[in-house]
Amino acid sequence: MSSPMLSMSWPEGNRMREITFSKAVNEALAEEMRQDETVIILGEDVAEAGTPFKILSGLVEEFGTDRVIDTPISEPGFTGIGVGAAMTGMRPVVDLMFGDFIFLIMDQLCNQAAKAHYMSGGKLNVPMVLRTNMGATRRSAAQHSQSLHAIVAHIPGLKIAMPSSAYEAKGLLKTAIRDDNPVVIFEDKLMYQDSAEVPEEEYAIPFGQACVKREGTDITLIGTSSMVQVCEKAADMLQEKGINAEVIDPRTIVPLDEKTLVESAKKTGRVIVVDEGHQSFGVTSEIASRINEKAFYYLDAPTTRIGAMDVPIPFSPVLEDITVPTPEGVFEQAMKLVSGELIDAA
Amino acid sequence: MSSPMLSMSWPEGNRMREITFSKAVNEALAEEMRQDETVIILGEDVAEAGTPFKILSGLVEEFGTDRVIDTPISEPGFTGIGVGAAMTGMRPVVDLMFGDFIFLIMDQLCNQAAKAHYMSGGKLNVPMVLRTNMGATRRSAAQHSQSLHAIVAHIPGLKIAMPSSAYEAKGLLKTAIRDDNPVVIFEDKLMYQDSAEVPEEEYAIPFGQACVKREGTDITLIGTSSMVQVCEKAADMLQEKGINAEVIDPRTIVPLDEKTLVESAKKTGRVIVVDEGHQSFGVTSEIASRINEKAFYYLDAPTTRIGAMDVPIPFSPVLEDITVPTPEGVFEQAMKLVSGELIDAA
Amino acid sequence: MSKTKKAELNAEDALRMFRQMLRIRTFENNANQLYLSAKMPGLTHMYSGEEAVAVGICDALLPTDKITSTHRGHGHCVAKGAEFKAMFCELLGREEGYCRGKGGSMHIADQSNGNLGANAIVGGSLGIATGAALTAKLKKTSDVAVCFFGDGATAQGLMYEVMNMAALWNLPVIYACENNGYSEYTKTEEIAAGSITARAEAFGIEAHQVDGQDVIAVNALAKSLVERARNGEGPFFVELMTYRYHGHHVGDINREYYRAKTEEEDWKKNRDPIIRLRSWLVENGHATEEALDEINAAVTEDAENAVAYALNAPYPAASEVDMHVFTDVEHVLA
Amino acid sequence: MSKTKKAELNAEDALRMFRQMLRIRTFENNANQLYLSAKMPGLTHMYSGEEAVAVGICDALLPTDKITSTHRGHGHCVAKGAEFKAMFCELLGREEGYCRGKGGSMHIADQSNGNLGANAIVGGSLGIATGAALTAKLKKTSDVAVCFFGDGATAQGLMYEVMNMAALWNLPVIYACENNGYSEYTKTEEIAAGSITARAEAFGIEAHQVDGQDVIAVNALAKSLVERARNGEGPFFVELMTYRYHGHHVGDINREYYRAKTEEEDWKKNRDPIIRLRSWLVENGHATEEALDEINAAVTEDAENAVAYALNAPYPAASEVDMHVFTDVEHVLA
Ligand SMILES: Cc1ncc(C[n+]2csc(CCOP(=O)(O)OP(=O)(O)O)c2C)c(N)n1
Ligand SMILES: Cc1ncc(C[n+]2csc(CCOP(=O)(O)OP(=O)(O)O)c2C)c(N)n1
Ligand SMILES: [Mg+2]
Ligand SMILES: [Mg+2]
Repeated sequence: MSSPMLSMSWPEGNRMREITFSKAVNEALAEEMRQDETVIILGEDVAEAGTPFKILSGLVEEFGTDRVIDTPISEPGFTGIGVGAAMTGMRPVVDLMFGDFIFLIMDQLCNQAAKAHYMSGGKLNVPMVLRTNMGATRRSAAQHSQSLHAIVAHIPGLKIAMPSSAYEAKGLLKTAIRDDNPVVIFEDKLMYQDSAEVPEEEYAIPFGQACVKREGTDITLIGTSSMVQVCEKAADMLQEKGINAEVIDPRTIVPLDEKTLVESAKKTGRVIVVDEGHQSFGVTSEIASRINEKAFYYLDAPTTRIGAMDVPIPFSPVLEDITVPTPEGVFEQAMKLVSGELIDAA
Repeated sequence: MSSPMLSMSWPEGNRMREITFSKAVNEALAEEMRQDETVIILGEDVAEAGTPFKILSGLVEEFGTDRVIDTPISEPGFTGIGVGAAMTGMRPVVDLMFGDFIFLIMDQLCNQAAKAHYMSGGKLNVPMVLRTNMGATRRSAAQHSQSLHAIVAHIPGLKIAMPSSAYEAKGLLKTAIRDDNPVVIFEDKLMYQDSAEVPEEEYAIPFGQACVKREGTDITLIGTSSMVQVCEKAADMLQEKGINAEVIDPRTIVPLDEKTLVESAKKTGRVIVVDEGHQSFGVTSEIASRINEKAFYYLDAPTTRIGAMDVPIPFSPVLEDITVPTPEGVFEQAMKLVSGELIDAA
Repeated sequence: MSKTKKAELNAEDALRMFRQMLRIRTFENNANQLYLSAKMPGLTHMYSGEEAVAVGICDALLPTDKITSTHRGHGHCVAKGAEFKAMFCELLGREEGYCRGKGGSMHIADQSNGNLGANAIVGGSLGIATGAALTAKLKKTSDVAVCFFGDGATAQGLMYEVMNMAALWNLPVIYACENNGYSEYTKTEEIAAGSITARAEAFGIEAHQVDGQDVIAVNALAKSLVERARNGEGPFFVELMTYRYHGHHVGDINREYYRAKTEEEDWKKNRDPIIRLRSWLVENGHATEEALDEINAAVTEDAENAVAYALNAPYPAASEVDMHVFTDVEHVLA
Repeated sequence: MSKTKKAELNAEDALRMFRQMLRIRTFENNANQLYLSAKMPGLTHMYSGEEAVAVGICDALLPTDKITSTHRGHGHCVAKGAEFKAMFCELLGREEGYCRGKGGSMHIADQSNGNLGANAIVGGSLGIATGAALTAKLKKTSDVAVCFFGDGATAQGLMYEVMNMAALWNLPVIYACENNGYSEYTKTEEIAAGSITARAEAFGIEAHQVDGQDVIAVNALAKSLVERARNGEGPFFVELMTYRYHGHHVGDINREYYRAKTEEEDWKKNRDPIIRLRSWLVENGHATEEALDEINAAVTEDAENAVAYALNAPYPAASEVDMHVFTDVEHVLA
């Protein structure tokens, strides 16, 4: 798809350092804004406050209020303004404070931004990035905890990135900003303070290239966003039982690197797909379906899915914690698949 | 789930007559409005104009402008008003002129209506029906042709009905109106003038009960809405080749009658799921995944999916017609599955 | 404060409102403590400083009248008649909370008193309140609906959509805009062009601006508008000039970059709604300082007991997680 | 019509606008015929009757200025400089259409002349136009953006959201509300409470109401506002009182239940913008009847040729179906 800036592994001789996810996002924005003065940020409390998550701190000081623009609480309005600015030569990064508010901007995102290039027969471009977040267990209840990437992934014309660590957060955001198409990037807000190794040098991560986080032979665990860590922890637990799990991060769900996923499925014969969106009619269904279609005769067990429970997200911690996928849940499911226990069920 | 009024087959001695889908919707509304004065209709041009599709003709004359209420072009506003009216004792049927406008009301539908019962710990109810439509090939281009049921099916708290003929249109809408939960009903606008047999007597169709439209042994074709007809036509073509297809209409995708679908899959060993929403991250993925999970060891071939192409819907008839599933496409896919041709692919 | 209006208020009503304002302040102080001592899950938005708004308006309502509330919803909840125990239980995610612990601070509501919910979507309940007013009109119940929302919510297009319909259909709804000068970390003048009341007036809606720190003025206005709305003269719009004492939420501690401490001190010292009503009660001989202190002590004790109770109250059972998704399905994932 | 304003207009400008209005009317008559003879796929919304609005405004713009248009978009498209051939090709779904046949009537636009698209979502382009104005301000291009929308679109909350931001940020955008008295089958007074211009004024936006059947008045106002917007005095709001001659769309034939024939006749006979400009041109000696008839004949011929051309133009290849989903992927389903 879009021309990769760098391959999946970092270039030789790159100095690395640990930075937080939040800092990685900040760096990506600052670097792109330095290189391209058409890059602007639009959103609520993005300037002096640097967002409630303090991710954008320092940007308004460097780039001024003409480029880091505080808006009123008008999500449909400022998204629409972003679309129009993008059509006429800017590269707006629209900041949506909570992923749950995507419901407010669906028309501007899905009827306008996603379709303008097609409806104009290729004449209009909308190089806009919508940066937003996802993730439960912050005790923020049903309207501030959703992971709604599946619903936008369903709409042709949008690219969807889901970084799983600081490294991906920076590299995918830089690619998103340079992309001439509307891109939605979902950051797990629970990961903002997590650190990871990130190169000192500039890099970008191409869209549509999954990353094999850990190689394995017995079962494939596919995880998006923070579910990559959940899968890695489950893989550790499986290792202790002598089961060798492969962990894959698709990194972008549109475009989806079907090839890497299918090849892994063919190799291991067993797959679990883990995603923090609601399970039904979600991302896990799509990935599982593609694997079943393309690797069916190699599979020893049905591809199974673990998403968030199909319930609104409850406030009470005792309830909220059981709605999201956990390493234990993935481990148990993997054990069932490997032991053939699911044969009875199916 | 909700208490069935009638079983799937019509009661003995019922007189039947042919009426259009549009008339069936009109009758459902009129009957329910006569029985329950809390039922009201809210939407654009629903009163004197009877909607642009003329579906509601006659209702304002019978029930007056207090119950058939013309609104300004304020989809989020009148949906929100519907939610509030539903919470306080009315049963509003909110009329959304085109399914594509659902993007405008996602917050009111998915953050408010869908979650109010849960967030209030069961104290608030939202007995609202959102009646809208779906379906391409009317030469209405990308913003008036979408089939967006998958995105709302992803949100817990909403029930989703997809009538496949006049009979279901009436029976499901009556159940929807009596349901104490928010229900979204998607009518294929291409079917409004199609006729079918509908009982003279009152009936309602329970949610969560699939209808086996045609029994068969060799392959299962699952179709939603007008895709039921597409599947039936494909089944006719298959019959000529000596292949005996079972055709199933889930009728509601939330709740989904998984049992009937899985049992059929176990019986035939081959399944195609057909739906007019975009294929990726859509309804076909969910249904295929559930079948693969629950019937895996009975399947002779991967469950495959046929959705609308993953492109915005083009205006030009020569392009538009190839974006939607056709009987020929389903037939060809079925032949591949039956002949084992897909083994190479997978 | 207008002398005439105040004179009209009888001691009983004033004392009731005094107590309700104190209850809100006390609730919030306890909630803040629960946060600071890490006993409360998540964050919460304090209503302290804005008590006269909720109390002045809700005191003019009947229990059957409806309100909708916001992310800053504890004050409306108390003012509309809720009890501390079920409120603290909700805040702490316990089963005995008004929402069985499923809603938390941002969805807290005593539904049986006509509170249709706090709402975590800014402006999200404007349609709901207007819909409740539509019900009142169609069912001829003579209920009134009040929609509380902040100055920030005036930037949401939904407000204009529903005001238009409310005006066209003469609905018994009162839009109560709590203008506390800020939305999150931004001053109102930076996010609101023109005049907020003029926006309502442009739809043909009668609009008022009132000192939101003067409970007597708020209540007098509310009483007259509620009465008129009941008689079919609605809708109305009220902009209430007020102030939040705490940060945007309990975690917003270092806030001098957007708001001066002196400004906060000025509002707290010179315009506090509780202090002002207290003086008025004493000056007019409606109550002694001692009597008011006793009310305070009773409220404090009530709150402390409720907190203690809630801290020990049981969490919902895990099996609750898939209940209440639908009205007619016991466990949706069973 | 204001005499002074008219006097200021020179013959050349007036003739150009006359021709453009005729071109719109002629385009629409041909489009309607294509519908009636079942040669056009789908439906379309006629701009006939409203020509002075699009032409009066677009004549005040440079090709680099931006506009956004509506479901009733042929008029804006012509007025902003489009050619008949590519327009008819689009209407008929042919490859040579402005959008390669992918957009059709509701998305028609000559993008190279600054038309950012017709839009099938009522009010859907209000943000886009405002965003184009933001670009102009940030890039200091001195471009102006004009957002065309109907009276019905004033019910969309988005309008208030973007007007607020345009006002706060002083954007060079002109909101042009085409008030043709109806949205679909409903009279404007039934769906719009209060005053439309007052709504803009409440946000501090200078608002004007103008006779939309008087192209000279429209153009004079537009020239002055465009000039001022270029100088950083924007935004502005204009309500243009106009009328559509046809039904809501070409299929809306029996419409007496919502609109009297006599009303239609009155507008056509007594307020037609083309007839009015024609009289003015002749009365002021700027053109003879014959010269104007010649323009008419030339425009008619141009349209007929374009229709004939379009009817025989090729459809896009089937392989186009998955092109232009993304800028950087040739065939997304390959
Ligand atoms: C639609 C939406 N956008 C943004 C937010 C995040 N947010 C929560 S409160 C708030 C400020 C609200 O300001 P105002 O309406 O004035 O209420 P206040 O907090 O001052 O009481 C914001 C932006 C939200 N909850 N919902
Ligand atoms: C969001 C949305 N709601 C409803 C419609 C259906 N619709 C198309 S045109 C129209 C009326 C528009 O009225 P107005 O804005 O006055 O424009 P006019 O047709 O009079 O030019 C409606 C309701 C739509 N296209 N988009
Ligand atoms: Mg505020
Ligand atoms: Mg109109």
